Amino acid sequence: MKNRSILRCTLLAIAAPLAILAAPVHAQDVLKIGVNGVMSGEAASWGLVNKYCAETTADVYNAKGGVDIGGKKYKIEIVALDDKNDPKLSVSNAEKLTSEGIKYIIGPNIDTTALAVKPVVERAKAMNFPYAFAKELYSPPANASVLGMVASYQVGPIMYDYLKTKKGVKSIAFLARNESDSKNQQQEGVEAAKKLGLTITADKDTYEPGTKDFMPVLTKIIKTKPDAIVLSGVAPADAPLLNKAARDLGFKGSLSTETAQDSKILAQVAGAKANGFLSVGGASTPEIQSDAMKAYIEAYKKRVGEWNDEAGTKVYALELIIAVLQKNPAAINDVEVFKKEMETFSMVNPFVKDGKTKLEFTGKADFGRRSQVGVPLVVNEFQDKDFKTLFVGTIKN
Amino acid sequence: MNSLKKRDIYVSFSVLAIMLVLPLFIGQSRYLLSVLMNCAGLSVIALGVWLIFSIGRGYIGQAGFALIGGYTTGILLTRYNLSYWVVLPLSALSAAFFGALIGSFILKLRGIYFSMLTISLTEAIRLAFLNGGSFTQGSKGITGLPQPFSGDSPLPMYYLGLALLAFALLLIWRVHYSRVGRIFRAMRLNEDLAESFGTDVWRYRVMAFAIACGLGGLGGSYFTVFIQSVYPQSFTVEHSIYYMLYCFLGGLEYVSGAIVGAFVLTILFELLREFQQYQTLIYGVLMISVILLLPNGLMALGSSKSEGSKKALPPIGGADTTPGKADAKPMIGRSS
Amino acid sequence: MSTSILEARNITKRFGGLTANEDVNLLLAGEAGQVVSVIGPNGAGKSTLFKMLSGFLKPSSGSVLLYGQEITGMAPHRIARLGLVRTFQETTIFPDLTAMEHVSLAHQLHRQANDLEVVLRMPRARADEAALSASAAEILELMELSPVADVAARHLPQGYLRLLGIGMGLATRPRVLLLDEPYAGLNPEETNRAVMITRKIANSGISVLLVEHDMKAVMAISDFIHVLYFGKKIAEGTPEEIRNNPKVIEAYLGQEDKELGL
Amino acid sequence: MLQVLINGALLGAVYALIALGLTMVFSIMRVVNFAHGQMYMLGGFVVYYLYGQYGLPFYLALPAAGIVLGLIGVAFNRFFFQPVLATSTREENSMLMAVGTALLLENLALTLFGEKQRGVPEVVEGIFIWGDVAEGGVVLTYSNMLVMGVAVLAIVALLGFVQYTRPGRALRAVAQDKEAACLQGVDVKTTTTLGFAIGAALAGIAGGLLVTIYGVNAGVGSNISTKAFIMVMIGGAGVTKGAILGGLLLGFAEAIGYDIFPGSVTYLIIFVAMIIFLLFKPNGMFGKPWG
Repeated sequence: MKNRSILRCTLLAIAAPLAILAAPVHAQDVLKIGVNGVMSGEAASWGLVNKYCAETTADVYNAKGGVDIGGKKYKIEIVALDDKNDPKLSVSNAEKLTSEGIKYIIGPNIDTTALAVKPVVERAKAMNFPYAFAKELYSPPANASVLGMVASYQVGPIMYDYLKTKKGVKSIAFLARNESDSKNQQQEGVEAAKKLGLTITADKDTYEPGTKDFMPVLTKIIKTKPDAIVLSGVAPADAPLLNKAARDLGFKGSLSTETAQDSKILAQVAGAKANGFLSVGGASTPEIQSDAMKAYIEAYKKRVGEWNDEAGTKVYALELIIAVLQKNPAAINDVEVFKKEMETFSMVNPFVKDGKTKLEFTGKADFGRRSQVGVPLVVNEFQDKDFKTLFVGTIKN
Repeated sequence: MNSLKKRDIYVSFSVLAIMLVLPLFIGQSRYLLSVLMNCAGLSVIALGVWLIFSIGRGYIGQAGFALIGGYTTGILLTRYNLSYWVVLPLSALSAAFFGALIGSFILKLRGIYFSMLTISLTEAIRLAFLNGGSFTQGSKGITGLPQPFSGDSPLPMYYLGLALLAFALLLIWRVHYSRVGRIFRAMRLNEDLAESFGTDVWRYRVMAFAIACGLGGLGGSYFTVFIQSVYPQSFTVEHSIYYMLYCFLGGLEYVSGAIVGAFVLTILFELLREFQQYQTLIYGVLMISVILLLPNGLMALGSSKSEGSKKALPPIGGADTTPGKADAKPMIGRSS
Repeated sequence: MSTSILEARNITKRFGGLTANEDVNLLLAGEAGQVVSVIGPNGAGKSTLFKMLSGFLKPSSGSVLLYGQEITGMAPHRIARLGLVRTFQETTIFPDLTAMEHVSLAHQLHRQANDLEVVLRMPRARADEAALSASAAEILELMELSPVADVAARHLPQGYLRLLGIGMGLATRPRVLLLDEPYAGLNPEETNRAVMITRKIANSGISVLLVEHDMKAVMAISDFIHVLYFGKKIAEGTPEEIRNNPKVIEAYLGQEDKELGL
Repeated sequence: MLQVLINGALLGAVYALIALGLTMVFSIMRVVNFAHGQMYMLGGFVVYYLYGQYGLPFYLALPAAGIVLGLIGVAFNRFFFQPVLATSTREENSMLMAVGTALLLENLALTLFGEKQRGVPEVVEGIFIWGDVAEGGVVLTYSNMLVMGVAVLAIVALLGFVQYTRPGRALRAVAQDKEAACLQGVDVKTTTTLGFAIGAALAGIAGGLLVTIYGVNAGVGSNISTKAFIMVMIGGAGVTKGAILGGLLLGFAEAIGYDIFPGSVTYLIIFVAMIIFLLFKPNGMFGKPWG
């Protein structure tokens, strides 16, 4: 009898949680949007910023009583799942999200997890908006992923050209965080710089994630005497330390990166030593931000406590999703409609001041199809505790 | 021992049986199936770690061998276009081979030194693949791997996971509950004693390590085709630590402990998703509570009482009945 | 003319600056089935010598021979294979296994089946188990442990565990058995039993070398005694000779008379 | 090359300080404190808030970090580790508890302090420049000098404490042999608590010190722990001079390695070299054999 009770216990122990997991929640007129990414551990900030951005957008709409799609008011609900940067978890997260009927998912953050999720999303007839740069996510036959931001290989050549023509840079050294995404960015960067006729003084150097003292690795880089150092795929936590170490070592040239950074972190950790640091921005710099962007920042602060400039590049994904759904309500349950709309969709970028910048889907030049959110290509320069917009470009389409 | 083994049998059998029939009820939900596939794969890997615990070593290097299995799968599938049914056993064998090779050197270390060394080993293996040049494609990893089953249904993959779990369980079961397993346990409690009655301790250690690493490779290969890619960071120190946790929280005295730990912790983490950003925090609190309240693992739940009551001595003739050192706690790495 | 059974030639062991044993010679020769003891006050280097003989420590210099074959520095399990086996004071390895299972487990050397066959439970492995349990039963009989054969070790009193430890040593079918303080911590009654059983083992043709503190027991059972003092051997001889050896008495001076068994 | 050596010395001093705390806890309790890195992280946040946000002088904020972490250490010891050590049947259970506390602290910090990297204003500004680094010159910031100085000071103070004070001697006695120490009249329970508190405090001081040059975020812990493990292993677990030497060695190895090889190869070589080294000296340089 005791044995049977063990059996029953085990059965219960496995089945009961599963039953809870399986319980479907269907509420009327709720638009559920998924967020799948790393929200704990060392890289927590990446996924958390995605999550906060989506939640803020939802807050903004919900405060107005919801979003109007096809004459119906939808409340936006964000379902955010932590994948701990583990592809296995990303996959079960994606299965969970799609099984709840969610069609649009933001994230994951890096190549590893984004590629693992790709088949799941494709099969489930859903779409996701990763912040990873691997081209096989976006080039046909892939058809379910849309790059949520500007890729390094898109902004790199523009930045190097700027450095070459405006700052007289002739040689560049590349330093990457030793991870798949960053190394890819480094390789692409090296090729782009070579095409521009720049001399590459270091093309393979990396530092381990978790490094805090960058003196050793930068000592070596600086010995190659580059005019500029490009930091490939550098994490927001590392950028100020790299700037500081380079300046402490007496480096006088330019420093730049192709990813988004946060000005407060730079100011706190590196202070004036980060002056002149080039990075990619969203639309949050004061020069170009619209009132909508200001309101968004306030809403973000209300939810999270403080603004993060990294979020400036991540405001677009959900905004664009909603705009497309509003244009063609059929897309709410059918991503094929959405994909068709992507070809032609265009709207005024609500976050940029002039009211002329277009927000559409782009990426044809790089991926062969429009599979990228047409985030304006904003290059910032750090100057006295804040970012100054250097120039705004567009992605070749 | 009998009550222990019985409990072990019932739990192992129940897990397998339930997994076998569960798709009848949840076959629609890819999500639930994928959670269970994770559980199964992690159990296979953790069973290997469990075996190393049974010879008295705290092993935190299993992720390295899962990675070896994963890369063997990735490389053989993409370069040589072999069938997955050939690649799967080869992956396990290559991990077992490297396990035996490395194990024959490092297994002489004990206690904390062995544990720490295996942490370093996980890192060293990851870095080796990271710096493997075009052979391993460095940090780009190997992607776009074919899945062994065509078609849309996740069930074949699910049952492959179940089959691997059953195989791993049977293997460890047979080893543990045979003479070989007793020798392993003898080595855990006193290697010198085991050696004194003629056991070639070194050989058995290496054997155990090869089996363990083989299971690591098997699980690594499964996950590699499951997510259709493998990267240096697919299996890291953090994973190694989790595999160890599964064994501990499940219970080191039971073969099924590793499985129970893997299932409970994985499902628990999913359940806690309701708590959003507090998920991992609550997870940590619950884990500490389990360690405090159930120091011998979940499998020992409710068993301490029954064992205590058996302490009454049976009648034995003649001698006085001072309890011997038999009650001494089994400890790892004790030397005479 | 006597055959050398176990011989230590000038073995020395140093640990850093400390010398635990210096130039110790020891000979167990002649008929098989003798009981030879090594005694000495605490810190005399008995257990170091013991470990060197059984292969658990490698001598710094000197050599150990078993039936004329050099075994210096050999791994303990290989020495066990050659017929020299030691026992431990702490014996019980599985609180939950029975006495029978312990002895049967110790039959590591006389299996026919390899490990794969064991794991797969092939016929040869089963045959092994049957044969080994028969042999284990015999050993338990000899150790007078048959009545508790099916009792889990955790329930056995200390005296039985000590015998069980010796029984496990016997399971390897040794030619020479080294006993590590087999009578320590036993009450007089248990000691008497153990001494008698030791004699029975010797009578069955197994040479016994024991390291022991209990002088009374040593004097009662030994055919020959070696005395160590601060790492060096200061005397050897029959119990009678040792009892009257002035050097030995001096070495033990200040120790209680009882210890010398006088 | 001189710059490389200076980089190595700075890293080495800092690493030694981190390793000391870990080895202290190990020597007293035989616990590998997986949460050491997380304690380091908390120390960083204490200084970030006290010095960076509330404007308390640095020389007060830094000891405060030590004290706060010391108290956390006392609490952890009392409520988590002692119960586990008392009831568990295996030594590794304490390791498991350490992993649990590491997870707890990390996620607590993430919830409380947010995901962002934090930094504080420089305590001392300025830089010592001697030639151009690209031409073999040398630079050393005053901040780095301060960190190195305080690290060395903290190490010396600890060594002095352990060597010459009564509680210090009690610590050594317990580390050597718990039972013997007990027989000599040492209050083992209090001493153990003290040892754990000092270990935690050292982690806090290291974190509080380094936040001035490296900043801090909730996720830095595990990397610090892994590095500390390496240092402790090289020197021998539980041995003070081993931890110091291990820290210095790793510091120089990292600095010199980064100068010669591309990034990750350095650590591959360090790991492989360490594994091989341990095969020949299984207990590190000065460690006692296990068991």
